[in-house]
Amino acid sequence: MDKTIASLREAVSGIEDGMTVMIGGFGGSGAPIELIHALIDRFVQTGHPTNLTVVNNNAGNGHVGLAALIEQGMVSKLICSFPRSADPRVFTDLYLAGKIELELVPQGTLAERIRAGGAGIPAFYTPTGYGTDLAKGKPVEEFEGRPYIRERWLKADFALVKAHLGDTFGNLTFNKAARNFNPLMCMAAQTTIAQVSGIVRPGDIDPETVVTPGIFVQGLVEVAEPAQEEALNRANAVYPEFVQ
Amino acid sequence: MDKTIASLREAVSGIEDGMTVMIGGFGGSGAPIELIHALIDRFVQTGHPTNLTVVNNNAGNGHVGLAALIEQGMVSKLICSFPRSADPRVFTDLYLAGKIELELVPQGTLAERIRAGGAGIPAFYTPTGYGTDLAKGKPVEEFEGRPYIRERWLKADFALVKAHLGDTFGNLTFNKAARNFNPLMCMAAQTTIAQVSGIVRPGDIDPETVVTPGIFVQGLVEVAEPAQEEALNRANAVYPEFVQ
Amino acid sequence: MNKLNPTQIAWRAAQDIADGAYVNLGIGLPELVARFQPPGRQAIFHTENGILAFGEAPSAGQEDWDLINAGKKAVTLNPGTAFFHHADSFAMVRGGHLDVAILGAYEVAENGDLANWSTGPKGVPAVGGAMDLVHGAKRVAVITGHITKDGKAKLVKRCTLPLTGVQCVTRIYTSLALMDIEDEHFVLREKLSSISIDELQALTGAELHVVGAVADLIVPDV
Amino acid sequence: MNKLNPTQIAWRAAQDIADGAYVNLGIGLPELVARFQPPGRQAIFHTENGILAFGEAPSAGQEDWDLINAGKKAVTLNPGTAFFHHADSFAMVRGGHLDVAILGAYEVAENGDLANWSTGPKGVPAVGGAMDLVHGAKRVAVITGHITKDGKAKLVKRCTLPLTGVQCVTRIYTSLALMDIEDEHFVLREKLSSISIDELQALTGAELHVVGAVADLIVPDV
Repeated sequence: MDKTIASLREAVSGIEDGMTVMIGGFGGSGAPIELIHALIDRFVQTGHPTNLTVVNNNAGNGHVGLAALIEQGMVSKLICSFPRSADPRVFTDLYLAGKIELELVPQGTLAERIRAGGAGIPAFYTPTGYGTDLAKGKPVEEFEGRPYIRERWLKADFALVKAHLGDTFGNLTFNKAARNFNPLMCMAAQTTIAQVSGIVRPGDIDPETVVTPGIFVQGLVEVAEPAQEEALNRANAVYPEFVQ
Repeated sequence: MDKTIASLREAVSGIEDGMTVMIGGFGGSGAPIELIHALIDRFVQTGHPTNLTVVNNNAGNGHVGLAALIEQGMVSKLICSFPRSADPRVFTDLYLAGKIELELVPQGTLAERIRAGGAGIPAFYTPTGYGTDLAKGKPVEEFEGRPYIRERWLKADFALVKAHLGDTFGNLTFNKAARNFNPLMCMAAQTTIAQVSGIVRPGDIDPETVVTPGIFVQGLVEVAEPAQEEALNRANAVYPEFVQ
Repeated sequence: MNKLNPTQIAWRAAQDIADGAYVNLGIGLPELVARFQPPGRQAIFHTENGILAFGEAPSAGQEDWDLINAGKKAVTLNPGTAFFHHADSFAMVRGGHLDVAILGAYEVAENGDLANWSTGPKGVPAVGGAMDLVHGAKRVAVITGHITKDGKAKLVKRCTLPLTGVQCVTRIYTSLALMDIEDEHFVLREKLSSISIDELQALTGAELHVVGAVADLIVPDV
Repeated sequence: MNKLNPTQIAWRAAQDIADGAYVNLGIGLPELVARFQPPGRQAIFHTENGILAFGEAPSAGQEDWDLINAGKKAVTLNPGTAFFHHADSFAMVRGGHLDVAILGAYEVAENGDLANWSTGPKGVPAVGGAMDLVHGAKRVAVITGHITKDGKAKLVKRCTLPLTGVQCVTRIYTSLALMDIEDEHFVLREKLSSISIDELQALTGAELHVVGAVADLIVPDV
């Protein structure tokens, strides 16, 4: 059993029109830029996939990564907690023009809904959002004298995540705060593809330090020196690069 | 800030009559034997604490650890998934005599209820147990055509857990499968006391390998060479040792 | 009567496990399945208490009592092992991440109901992770003797013992036959050549359906 | 009018943080609180994106963009740091494990309602972790200018902007005063000596209650 995928292109080849795709990261930290760009490459060449529902904490920054995916018009709906960034123009313009749908979810509820999707919990109660506009239409129930709202699980067809090391069984480690939503999304998708800085043999990762056990990962692709969204944005990068 | 507690005796001094105490471990693996025995010592000397509700996966084995706590008559109710073991006589006899109450919970539901208690989720839905005797009286709801039952969080006044290393901030690592319920119970108790094989300085545990962040731990006590329940039982140990 | 021994039933069940499958084996008889992975296939075994990809039992005296399986027996590590806590372990179970769970049974009903945790109100009830597994794994199979020691049917129309789960079992490996559960019926797939369908039916508490060919259940001496 | 600058408001808020407290600081103005831990006290700072016990900003050019806070600013590591994923991070928040959350505000009502995430239906709404923090931390405090830039009250009878949480704020640090919320009232605890209670009341959108002594709000030049 070896979950290695030979190329980024192959890694994203199963994503079809209309699918729900979870994309890891918090801002640029832990964002799988190369997987996202591979998906854009496919779209530029084939016109697919499009009409995607994307789950991410944010809505992209600048003109690379998630912002570039949105800029291509591939995303019809975004489920996120914070669609603002240093340069959120791509999303903002489409949203204000009514060309992209937004489901705004409090950050902790977003994390918990994704975990619930991965853990087989179809619904749970949370105090978060009670009495606010974001609770509208959601069932309310009191437990021990305190009101809570009911939230539903969130699942996806694919998760694209960025990890640090992965062994061929799919066991993953992450780098510092680049962990964030990535391990949760690995749990909640039918198919999880992880880009990793290095693919190692089973046994090379200390079993005590595995953060995402391989059962949650279906494919691994090596990107030895991944780009950082912040660095790209500071260099005013745009993806795809404009080719004359 | 240093969460070190000087002695086992002091570590268990806050546990009062009638409290709910979560005790980590799965069988003997990860069971905080020395903390349990310190609690028994206090009971033998003072008659307290008693009338405890204990949450554990099992119901003890032989005459040490949890079994010894039950044998002393300190436990009025046990919440567990599997009250059987190689030598379950202590619990079995009391249960069949109607002297201890049992709340039987499927193992995954037990784990999830404890996590929910720690995570501020008062209730959640699970497929586990639907249509069985253990679902009696629990609300049923259908999601996407499938029936689920609603389960409530589980919280405790104290958690007694066994970890491997702990730094003085309370960050913990565990040894192999001795992890089991321990990290969850750390989250779900008002006060968590961890016995650890070694107390180290902040920074001595790689932040990537912390399993339980210190925010979930209120006190640490060092037990450099902890006993293993299985080894004690193979030696036919009884606690407290019979003193003439 | 000619019948398979428990190890042989386990061998047959092992033949249906695909390469790379994530598998949970119930305590006792199902644990034997791990011994018979077909050549060229590597299954990854999950244990409720927080290990993936554990290995065989250590030799006596080499036990590490922090490294045990759900049956509280000592195991060893294989390359690629991961440790995790109980909530993550049952996220794997409940969340549909296991490919197959193979469990023992007191009774299996033709509608897929399983009873394997309680023999009734007497004694001390204990459930463990069985109720989670039956509603979590993608495929729930049972391995069991075809009848009880005192000759009663274990494959029944409706379970009489307390249920572990409703409509959850899809395949049954017994000492005499292999059956699938489809549309709330036992569908006979394989049987020992030494027993006729009528004889098998007489030992089964609900109707055996035959859809297409019934293959011989052939198992080596193990 | 004599008033505290934002850094001074943050200084005052920092004085109420106990040794060993676990603290979440909102993006922007609240982040300044971390600079002013009183001598001999050590708070542990939590950031939603999965770090406990992080340290100050690195110098320019030394940023590690995998080591950022909830405001997406680069931070550094302190001894005793722990990393964790977002579900564990918000288990800390929602589960009541944080001792205090210090947040900014558009409006705070006398019943403790907070509005700090949306200025109305125009533009792009964004909520982040604020709604989780207000119902999770043991104590929720607000630091804010006492009035808006155009002179309107931020402390009001009822919030007019979309709520972040109901009845969640218990202490407010402003540029002019320190108030607790008790029994759905603003209770004045400290004020600048240069302003009278009547003057302060005129700048406040709901009644200021005085229960016992009102101390001078004394803050160093920071």
